[in-house]
Amino acid sequence: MDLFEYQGKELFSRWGIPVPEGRVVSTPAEARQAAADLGGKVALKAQVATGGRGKAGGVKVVGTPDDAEQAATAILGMDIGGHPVERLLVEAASQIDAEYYAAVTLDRRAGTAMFMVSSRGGIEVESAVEGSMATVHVDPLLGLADFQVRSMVFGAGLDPRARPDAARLLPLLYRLFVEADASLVEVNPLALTPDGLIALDAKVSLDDSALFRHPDFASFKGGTGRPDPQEAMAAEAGLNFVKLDGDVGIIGNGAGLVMSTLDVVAQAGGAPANFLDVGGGAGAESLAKALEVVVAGPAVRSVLVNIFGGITRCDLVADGILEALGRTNVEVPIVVRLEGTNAPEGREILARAHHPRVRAAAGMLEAARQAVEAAKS
Amino acid sequence: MDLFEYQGKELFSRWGIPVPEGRVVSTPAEARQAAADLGGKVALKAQVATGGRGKAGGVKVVGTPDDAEQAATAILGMDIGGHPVERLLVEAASQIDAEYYAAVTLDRRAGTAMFMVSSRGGIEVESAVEGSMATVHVDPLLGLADFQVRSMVFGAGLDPRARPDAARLLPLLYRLFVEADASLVEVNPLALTPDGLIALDAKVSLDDSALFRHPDFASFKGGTGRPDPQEAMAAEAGLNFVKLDGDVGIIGNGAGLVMSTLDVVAQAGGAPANFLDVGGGAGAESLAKALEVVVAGPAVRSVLVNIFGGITRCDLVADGILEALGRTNVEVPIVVRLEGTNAPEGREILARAHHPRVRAAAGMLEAARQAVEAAKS
Amino acid sequence: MPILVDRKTLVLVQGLTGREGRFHALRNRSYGTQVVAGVTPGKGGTDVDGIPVFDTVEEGVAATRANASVIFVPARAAADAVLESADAGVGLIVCITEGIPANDTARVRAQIRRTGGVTLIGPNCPGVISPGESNLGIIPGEICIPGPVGLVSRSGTLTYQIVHELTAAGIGQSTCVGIGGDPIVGTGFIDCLARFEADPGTRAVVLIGEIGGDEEEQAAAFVAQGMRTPVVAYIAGFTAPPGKRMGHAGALISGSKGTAAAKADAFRAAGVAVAKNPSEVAQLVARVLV
Amino acid sequence: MPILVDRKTLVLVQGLTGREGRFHALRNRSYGTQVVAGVTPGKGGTDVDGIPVFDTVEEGVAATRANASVIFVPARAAADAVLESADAGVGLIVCITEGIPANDTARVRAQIRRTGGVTLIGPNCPGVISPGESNLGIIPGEICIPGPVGLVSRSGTLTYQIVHELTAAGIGQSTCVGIGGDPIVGTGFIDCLARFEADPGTRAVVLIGEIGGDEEEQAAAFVAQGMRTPVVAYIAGFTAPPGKRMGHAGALISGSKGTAAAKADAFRAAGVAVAKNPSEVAQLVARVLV
Repeated sequence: MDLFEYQGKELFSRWGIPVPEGRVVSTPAEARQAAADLGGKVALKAQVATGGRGKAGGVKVVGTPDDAEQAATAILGMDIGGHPVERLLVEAASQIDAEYYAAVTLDRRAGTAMFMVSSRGGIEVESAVEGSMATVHVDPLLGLADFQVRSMVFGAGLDPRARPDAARLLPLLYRLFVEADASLVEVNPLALTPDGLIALDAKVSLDDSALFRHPDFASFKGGTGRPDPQEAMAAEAGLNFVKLDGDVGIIGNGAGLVMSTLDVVAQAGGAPANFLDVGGGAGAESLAKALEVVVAGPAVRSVLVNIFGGITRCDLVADGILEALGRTNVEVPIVVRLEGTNAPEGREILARAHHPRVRAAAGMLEAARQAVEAAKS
Repeated sequence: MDLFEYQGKELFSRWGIPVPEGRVVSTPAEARQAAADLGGKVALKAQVATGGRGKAGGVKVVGTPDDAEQAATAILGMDIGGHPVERLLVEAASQIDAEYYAAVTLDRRAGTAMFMVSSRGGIEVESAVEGSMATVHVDPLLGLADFQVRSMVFGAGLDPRARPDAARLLPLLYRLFVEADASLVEVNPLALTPDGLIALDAKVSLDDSALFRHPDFASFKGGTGRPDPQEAMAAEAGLNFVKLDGDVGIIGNGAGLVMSTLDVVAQAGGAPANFLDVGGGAGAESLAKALEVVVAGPAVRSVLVNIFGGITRCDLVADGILEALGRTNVEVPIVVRLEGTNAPEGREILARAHHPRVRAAAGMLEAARQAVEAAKS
Repeated sequence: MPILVDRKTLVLVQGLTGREGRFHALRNRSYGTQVVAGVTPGKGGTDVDGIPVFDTVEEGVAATRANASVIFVPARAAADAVLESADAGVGLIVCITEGIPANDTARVRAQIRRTGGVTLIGPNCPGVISPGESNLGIIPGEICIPGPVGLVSRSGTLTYQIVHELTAAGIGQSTCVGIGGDPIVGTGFIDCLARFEADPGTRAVVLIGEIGGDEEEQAAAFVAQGMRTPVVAYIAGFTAPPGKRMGHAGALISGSKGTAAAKADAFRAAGVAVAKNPSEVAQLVARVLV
Repeated sequence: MPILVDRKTLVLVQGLTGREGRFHALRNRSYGTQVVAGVTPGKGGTDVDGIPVFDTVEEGVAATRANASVIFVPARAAADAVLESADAGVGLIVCITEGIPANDTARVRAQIRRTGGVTLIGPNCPGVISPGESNLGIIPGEICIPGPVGLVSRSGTLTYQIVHELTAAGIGQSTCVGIGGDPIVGTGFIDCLARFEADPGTRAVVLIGEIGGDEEEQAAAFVAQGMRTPVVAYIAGFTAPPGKRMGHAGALISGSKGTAAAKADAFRAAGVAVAKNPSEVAQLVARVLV
């Protein structure tokens, strides 16, 4: 789960990492009030779950509440990389003497957290990646050792004035990473101000698999006001769903098989409308829900169901498809390819039903070809 | 630092380990009031820093506040193994279905904490040590793993009713051990009651070396009202001092050398009055203080100063001895043996001073012989 | 000759009395796997269709000399289950469980590497099968036949699809290893490639990768460094958009890193044949086996 | 031939700019020890009487190829200092610092054993000297002469006393190792005995023990298991009462465990000569050297 900046900063505060005083607002009037509360000179920052908001004009520094209201009017409702701006973070502006970069992320190769610090933060960080980045791998059993912190502080060449704060804050970032089960904690810039180091931005991704032990993080979900209705349906049904921009709906069991199905559909000249993995051992009801989710996509012109039965039984898949067709009005053709456990039974069930929308296909490639053709016709 | 039961239970409570409701009292009237507050049926337990209080009559279970007052009168002031009873812990009595034993200690050989659980607690634990004790070594980097807890719970054969509580409490004991920097955490008995597991006793020793990171533990010091005046003097001067029951006062530098000095004094037919290590690099003032501490022992009839100079300079040692003699009235002879760094200078200083109490000796054995002889004359 | 597991492997199932554990353990046993013990704390002394259940792995190993374990316990208990088997001296641990927090896996992996002598497959994997010998996990045994092709994959059903097509083409498998779809796994592609390379019974290897990380790129470098057994690769996820997690916790393109195209390119540069789609894998394997 | 350190050992001093670090490092250098670097965070770029100071051990090792370190930093930073040297690839770490919490030492010891290739002497020890070659720590070099006797001890000044008497008797030392007086130390008696046993230049070993723990009993068992180099033991603390910590954190008789008598008995049972007092050590050594 990728958090908004303001959510990330909420975690920072909880873990004792200093952030500017700020308010989350969703109207220009609130922005004016927030600016007034914070002393006039503030930064307004679009809260969107994507990068590049600075270039897109989603960040403004203003000197008065009036200007804050005006800037908020301009930014709210803006579209940044397909994400509508619904909230702003209004923060007291800081006097910045230097901009650093600090991040903890998971190094898959090493199998451990990797901590990176650079004395060139802010927009310079891209160029710094190759050069002045001080990096340590953190042993998951030992934790971040003090000498590793010193190695980064001295290695990155931070200003001596920043050292005491850095020695205190970097361990807190690591603690946040571990204790909140994050997969990424990034601060850019970590600003050196007359009051010490302060996190001016916060990028935090949480490990979805660990949310069970952080019930308090549930509030971070649905940070945007308008979730996609299809995604909401899928989430409710416990289905792994990613929306794409094509017209061939895809249902399969197993992430790799579904990705591969998207690929063969693309190779056949089609454009997948989604990724949907019903998971292992899916029964009729899961399949029925999956079909309902997929056909809810307005652009969908055909659906490809590609199942390789292992734990999943193809007869139940067939039942599920028919069930969904019985309770939902499906207008588009459904190409079904069943293989593996009870595949003959499943095919037989579908054949007997003689449903006008359902077409059986033999093999993935053939199924993809048919689904693409159906979407185009 | 060995804690009293009530101090150990204070830590138990802080770490979430259940203990009976109780009050610390120092008069029979307080004991009566405490018993009344706790519902009448209570246990009264002498708070002494030694074992065997049960056999000595230092523990009583009574049914009424009257009986509590009477029992308190009997126990308070009692002498248990040389320790006068100044405080009682009055606790609500529990209904005990089974008595278990649990302890975390440092296994020097393994270099890790060792966790022991037995289903035979209370007075039976001695016989259980060889038999039904389930033991795991805890990896200091990994911590106590859940499977190790299960291994102890099943291995010790705890009552199935106790399992859920044990699975919750044993990790808390380990957390206490690590987080409080204990060298011993022992619960005997860990009682199974209708309300679950509860720690009826608590034996906690803290690692003196780690007290710097536990400023809140300072209140545990001086748990007894009357510290030994000699020990208090030594503690104030930062000297390593242990009181013994002989008449030859001992001062040396380095724990091993002082222990060895005690031994040769004993071999020479004497009885050491104390262990006193002035530590490495001691100067004149340390030596002067050390001498003052040792001669404050009323039984002391001679003093042996045995110094092997390394970082410690023997000339400063000589200065210190003379300084102490100048400001304190020393009645007993002082045998001084100096070797190592600046030993000739030190001997010269003493020889020139011609102090009537000071006698130089060559070699440890000769020094011990002289000191013993002086004590006997 | 298979790698990792064979007919002599003695298997203990952690979570045997659960729905999934029971179902698959009995399926594995039907396949011929020697499932000798199960572990469920508190159910020691019972049995599942004749398989004795113990409270702890230690007891199970002491009683049955099990040398491999398969883990079906829930995600929140799975990391501990791995540690338990490792501590009890089990040499091969196959962790099927999905949804283990990455921090937990990182700790387990560090601990296992530290003590040595333990191979962890997974987590979030379908298991390991040596066709005709032994099956540990959830791979459907009936789609496999014994033969000279080793297979290693981050995926589950995609693997079945490809094995199915190999079998349909008459090409048998020495061992199929699902290494798991998480960002951190106990055993990676390279370790499996090295084992297949050392196995005289494996004459070709199929590697099935997907988006995310750079494990495939590393595997390509390993092949380029002198692996002699021919390798055929297939990569899923050419159509996956950046920044979206595709089902597997590890299947994520971060910025421009971890794309299927980059992985396929790395394999081609290493001289590895890359199949365009799952069906083509069997054709390419048939070609290298000639 | 010495063990652990010799004239080629390149020494880095952690805490060089502190009072103790500076004093002993310069003394060690005067003795002939190659003290090539110091480390004090924030003082990188300065020097102590010509010895360059670095901010981190990593930098110091990179610049000077130091292969041993001596630690004089305060107790609350000492465990981290050990880890820093180990991480930087320093093979021998001598930790003089006293008063490190046992939990910290336990963690450090576990970490060092896990990574391997590092020998930690101490903490709370006087150091290691190979007379005429190199001196790391606070043992007064002037009391030693080169020769055939290895010495290993949990104590400081008691060691000096015994070395002094050996030297006075004309008996030189190959290496003297103070392993430290804490309950948990990096290197124990047995490891040192094994090194002396393997050293052709060591013809006899003096072992100086004290009350607490069972390290001496283990050492006696090691000798009994076939050590050929003769050993002379001395144990301090026959007069120590149970339950009282005698200066050293590790010098404590718990109940009836860890008494000097038990240790002396164990040595005698292993055929080791046990000296009655420090002076007798030299006599017994002279006898076994004949």
